Amino acid sequence: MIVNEHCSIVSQREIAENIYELILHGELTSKMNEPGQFVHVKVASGYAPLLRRPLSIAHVNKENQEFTLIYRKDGRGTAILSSKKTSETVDILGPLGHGFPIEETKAGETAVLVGGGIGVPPLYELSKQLVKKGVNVKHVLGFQNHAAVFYEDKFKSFGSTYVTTVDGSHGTKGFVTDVMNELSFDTIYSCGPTAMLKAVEAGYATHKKVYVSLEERMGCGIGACFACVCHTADDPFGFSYKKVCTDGPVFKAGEVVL
Amino acid sequence: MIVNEHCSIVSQREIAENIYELILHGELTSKMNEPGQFVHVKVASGYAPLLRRPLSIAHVNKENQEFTLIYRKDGRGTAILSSKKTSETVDILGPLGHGFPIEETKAGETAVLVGGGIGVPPLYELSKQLVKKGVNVKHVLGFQNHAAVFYEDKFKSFGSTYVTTVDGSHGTKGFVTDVMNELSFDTIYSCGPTAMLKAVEAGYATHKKVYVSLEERMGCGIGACFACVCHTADDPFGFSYKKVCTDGPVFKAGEVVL
Amino acid sequence: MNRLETQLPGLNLKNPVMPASGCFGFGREFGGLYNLNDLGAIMIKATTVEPRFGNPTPRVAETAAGMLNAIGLQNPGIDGVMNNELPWLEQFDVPIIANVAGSTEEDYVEVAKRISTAANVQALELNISCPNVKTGGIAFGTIPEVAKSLTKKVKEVSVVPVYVKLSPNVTNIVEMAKAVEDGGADGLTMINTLLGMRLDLKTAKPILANKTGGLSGPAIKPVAIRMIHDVSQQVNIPIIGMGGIESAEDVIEFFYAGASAIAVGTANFVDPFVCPKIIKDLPELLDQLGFDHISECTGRSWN
Amino acid sequence: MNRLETQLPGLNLKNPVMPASGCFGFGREFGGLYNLNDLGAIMIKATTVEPRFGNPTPRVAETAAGMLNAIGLQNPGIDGVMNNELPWLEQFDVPIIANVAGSTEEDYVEVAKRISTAANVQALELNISCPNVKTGGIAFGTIPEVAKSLTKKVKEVSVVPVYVKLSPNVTNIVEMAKAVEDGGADGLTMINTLLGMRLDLKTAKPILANKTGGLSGPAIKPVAIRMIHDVSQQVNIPIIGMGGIESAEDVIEFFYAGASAIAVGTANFVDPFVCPKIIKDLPELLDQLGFDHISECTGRSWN
Ligand SMILES: Cc1cc2nc3c(=O)[nH]c(=O)nc-3n(C[C@H](O)[C@H](O)[C@H](O)COP(=O)(O)OP(=O)(O)OC[C@H]3O[C@@H](n4cnc5c(N)ncnc54)[C@H](O)[C@@H]3O)c2cc1C
Ligand SMILES: Cc1cc2nc3c(=O)[nH]c(=O)nc-3n(C[C@H](O)[C@H](O)[C@H](O)COP(=O)(O)OP(=O)(O)OC[C@H]3O[C@@H](n4cnc5c(N)ncnc54)[C@H](O)[C@@H]3O)c2cc1C
Ligand SMILES: Cc1cc2nc3c(=O)[nH]c(=O)nc-3n(C[C@H](O)[C@H](O)[C@H](O)COP(=O)(O)O)c2cc1C
Ligand SMILES: Cc1cc2nc3c(=O)[nH]c(=O)nc-3n(C[C@H](O)[C@H](O)[C@H](O)COP(=O)(O)O)c2cc1C
Ligand code: FES
Ligand code: FES
Repeated sequence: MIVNEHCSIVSQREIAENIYELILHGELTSKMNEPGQFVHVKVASGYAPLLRRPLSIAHVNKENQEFTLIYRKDGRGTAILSSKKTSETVDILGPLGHGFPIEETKAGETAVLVGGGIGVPPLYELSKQLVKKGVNVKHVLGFQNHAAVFYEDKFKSFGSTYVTTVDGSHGTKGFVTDVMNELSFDTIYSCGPTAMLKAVEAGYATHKKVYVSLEERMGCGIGACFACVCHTADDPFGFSYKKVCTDGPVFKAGEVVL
Repeated sequence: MIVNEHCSIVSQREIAENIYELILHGELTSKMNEPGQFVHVKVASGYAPLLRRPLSIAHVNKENQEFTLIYRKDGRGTAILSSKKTSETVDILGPLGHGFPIEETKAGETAVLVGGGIGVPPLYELSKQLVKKGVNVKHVLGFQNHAAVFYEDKFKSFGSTYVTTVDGSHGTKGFVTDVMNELSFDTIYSCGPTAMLKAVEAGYATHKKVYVSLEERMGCGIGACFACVCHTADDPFGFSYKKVCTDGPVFKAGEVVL
Repeated sequence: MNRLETQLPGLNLKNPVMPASGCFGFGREFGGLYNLNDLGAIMIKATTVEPRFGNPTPRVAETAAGMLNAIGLQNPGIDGVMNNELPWLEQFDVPIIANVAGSTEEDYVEVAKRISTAANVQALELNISCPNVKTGGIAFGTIPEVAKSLTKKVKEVSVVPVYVKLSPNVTNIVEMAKAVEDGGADGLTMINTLLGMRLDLKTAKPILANKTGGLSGPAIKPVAIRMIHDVSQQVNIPIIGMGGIESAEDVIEFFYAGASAIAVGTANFVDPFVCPKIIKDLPELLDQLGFDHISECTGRSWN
Repeated sequence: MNRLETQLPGLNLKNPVMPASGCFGFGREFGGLYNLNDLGAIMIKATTVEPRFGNPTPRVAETAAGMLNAIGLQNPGIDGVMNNELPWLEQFDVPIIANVAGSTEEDYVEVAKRISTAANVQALELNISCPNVKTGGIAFGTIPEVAKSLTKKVKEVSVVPVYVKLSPNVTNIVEMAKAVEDGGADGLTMINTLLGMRLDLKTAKPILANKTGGLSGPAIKPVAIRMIHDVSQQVNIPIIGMGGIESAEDVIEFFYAGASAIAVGTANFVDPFVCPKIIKDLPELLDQLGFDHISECTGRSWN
């Protein structure tokens, strides 16, 4: 059930360079059941900007009716969002889309959660839910550089956590796939830039349980405008399609053309 | 000298039904020399709305660098302005235009200040300056009804003050011109709806010193766009014109076509 | 009395508010958000003979008070729409206006012929103005004689009234409107999107994969109002107005201009509950303005 | 090296940023706010043979991210401009582009002939696209042959290069551009305003006394970008771009589209200091984007 709610800001702070953690209070937390879902955010009333911004749900606390968004201050919309203060409200539509299938990893099995940059946030709620279920989690988190790293300790509290940076200023220098090759696991859950997802898909083409979360420019976010479609992998030039906003953003690797 | 300054809000309160008094702090007070001038207000950054709103300067306190705007919450722009809170800033361009000529009334002479609705605000600063100069002031202030009346006591502290309301719910029932007819004076300074200004002009056609302040939809507010022109009275269908924003908003009665 | 009830050729509407084509899919998504029976009608997504995937992504870009789209008529084709979408919509007591598109006259005729027989399709909307398809489309929407001929052909085969959707990207909108009226159109819908483009600051290339896209949203409202104002005085068929509507006030402005019903497009993306909200707000606004019935507003700017 | 220096027919510009015609009067007002020498050029208000008062007020109305204007070419006439305005502007080291308007070919020719001889007028801008004048104007801006013929006639008498200002209210902007290029235009300026209208909720009547007006501001930027993108690939004369520019980023987007210089209109009303601000911001933006000279940006979206 999708609802539209003006959620009040519990807190907002910069947790890494240009990366903001925004905690909101809203009744719609009761509907947030799948890690990897997102909300569609109207950062300001009126026309500047007009459209909503999709942001992943990074954490849900149903008891307090609080949920967390973590985003990079990038263009105009996120800049406006980052200037909002406690006591103001944010217009939220959600929860939207289908998240990561936690049922695909059994208690006692091992899942590796692979994130890149602003693809890291939804993995936090996912990790929490997997751990609760008894799954062993490992995290491989890629960032540009040390200043961009966030939530490392939080992830560590759930399981072993490997950080890579492009420039080597923190953790391992290189890409997430370099680290993944050293690990063993039953399931891969991944979210990040398309290039990263492609590398994960290519590197684990024969692996049965690989899930990737996609990004695409959106209009409606609810499946009505056909802005966010991608081809299905079995018909890459045909008519069949999936919508990132409603069929995704999480797909099984090999299901859609990245 | 016109400047553009982001002025911080000292206070804002509703002083009558839908009438707001907004006190701002800004260095541009040092340039506010003629009562009856206005400022051009950008009520919100961005596109909602795009254009500035002209509002008269109701009071200036140069020592504190504070000035007052009094406005009616009317359309979208003034509604947004009314929601602004202390500590926020307002983007002000000004001071603009030419105000009331206080030099036209000598110390010891009597001026009547005639205002209607949201035409009343600039008369407050005018009255203050006239009194300071030693002029006797009388005020005739017209409002829709009792709920719309503001600043009555403040005007009373400068001189005798007659309030009229259209429905008779406060003061005299009727129009400002009804009261004016009972008074004697040397100069008329007037600001309000066009219908009122026309009545004043018509009623005192032979009176030498009548000044009226006009309203017109504006683009630039600084004389560049030609949105706010009016015909001159001596050439009512010709090419000659005055701009309300720079030649006015105050004109000598009979100078322009109302 | 129902103050919003609206009669148009083929359409007996509870109220004159409907989602615009392409901004509501085939209704399923919004059906999960509110009761579709509340709507005056539904304009479904453009249907073509064959299924189409449409353009590559990105397909949308944002602009000041508006957006560009280049979806490219993605749809499951006439078979898919007839078999899977329209039957689902039959559960609702809401007239469907089927948006018909194609690359050739024959395409339009075939889709119109078949889709007009669907149980709940009570009117067609001829999309002669889609800016995002490379072949055909543009001539239909910009050359009066071509538009007239197409309208005629479609009228011959359609068993329901035909509305023609006009493109704003023309020098003389009145001439286009008169041509399709001459061709037998039962009504007009206007306006479709303005052709626009946005470039990426970093890459210097168009943000849309299709390069150009259709501009919609509040930004285009003054253009829509002007065109409806001009056209409504020159034709004798009703107009369903659209272009930037997001509130009951906007609806009244379109009626004043000359519309007899309206459609809401882009605003559905900003607030998916906007259509029922507008329908709820209208009676109170009519009270404020002193109208008994919304139809009294039509054409008030000029008559 | 001056990274902003720009050479165009007749124009040797310190930078490619200038106020657009009608949005800067004859410069006096802004001369009180900043040093006009900072500007690349100044496009002065439209000049006609006879003085004109223009349209009745209200002459402006606000729209989403834009505004409508119907000033109606108010100006003191060619004598007034030659005698009072241009001499005042001579104190600045800034080329003047004189905007020429009229109701007949003869009008245009007469103004062009005389004004092109003024000391500081280094180019003309033929305003064949003013939407707010009842007679004449519209045909010049919408019929290619008429525009071409007018351009030719004006070229014959003008002693400085002639830029033609295109109207966006046409089906085929490329055809118009090619026609005036054929007519001998030295450059194009585009776009002028889109025709629009706003109605008052209470009275139901148009807010503008003239009913319709020209839509300008950020709302029209995507239309301008699309047209400049299309035209710049089809003509061999430079384009001065305009339509919704309010920042250095916007300037670069117009250059990418195909412009070689730009003009700022409506934004001057929102922020009267916007032109010098943009000029100041441009070098840093060029650094960020990795360009040595702004001219490298021209046409990057398509070449
Ligand atoms: C399902 C999903 C989940 C996401 N989750 C997160 C998250 O948790 N944290 C985070 O920082 N970012 C996330 N993103 C990316 C985020 O939506 C964009 O960074 C954001 O929209 C940029 O907006 P802007 O106004 O700052 O940028 P602008 O460039 O000004 O945006 C202009 C337009 O482009 C769209 N856009 C720009 N970049 C992207 C992008 N990368 N993906 C989709 N649309 C884009 C905007 O939504 C807007 O419509 C997610 C994207 C998707 C699709
Ligand atoms: C010189 C001058 C001084 C003024 N001083 C005051 C004052 O001290 N207090 C006060 O309450 N009002 C004053 N006004 C009127 C005030 O400018 C309008 O009430 C205000 O612009 C309405 O804006 P809005 O967004 O609320 O209304 P909207 O109707 O949404 O405005 C739409 C557009 O119309 C313009 N507009 C609407 N009404 C008027 C109007 N009456 N005059 C000029 N433009 C208008 C707006 O500026 C805007 O561009 C003054 C007007 C002028 C010209
Ligand atoms: C994403 C999107 C898709 C559209 N698809 C169609 C379509 O398939 N057929 C059509 O006739 N119009 C289509 N339109 C145009 C709208 O129906 C409408 O005419 C236009 O958007 C103006 O209305 P608005 O400003 O309220 O959006 C589409 C518009 C958008 C934004
Ligand atoms: C108030 C106003 C007056 C204008 N007057 C003229 C004019 O006299 N001649 C002309 O060619 N264009 C005129 N224009 C059009 C502008 O020069 C410019 O082409 C248009 O506004 C688009 O640019 P903008 O969006 O930056 O305003 C006028 C525009 C405005 C807003
Ligand atoms: S964003 Fe509209 S369908 Fe996905
Ligand atoms: S408002 Fe622009 S000239 Fe007066």
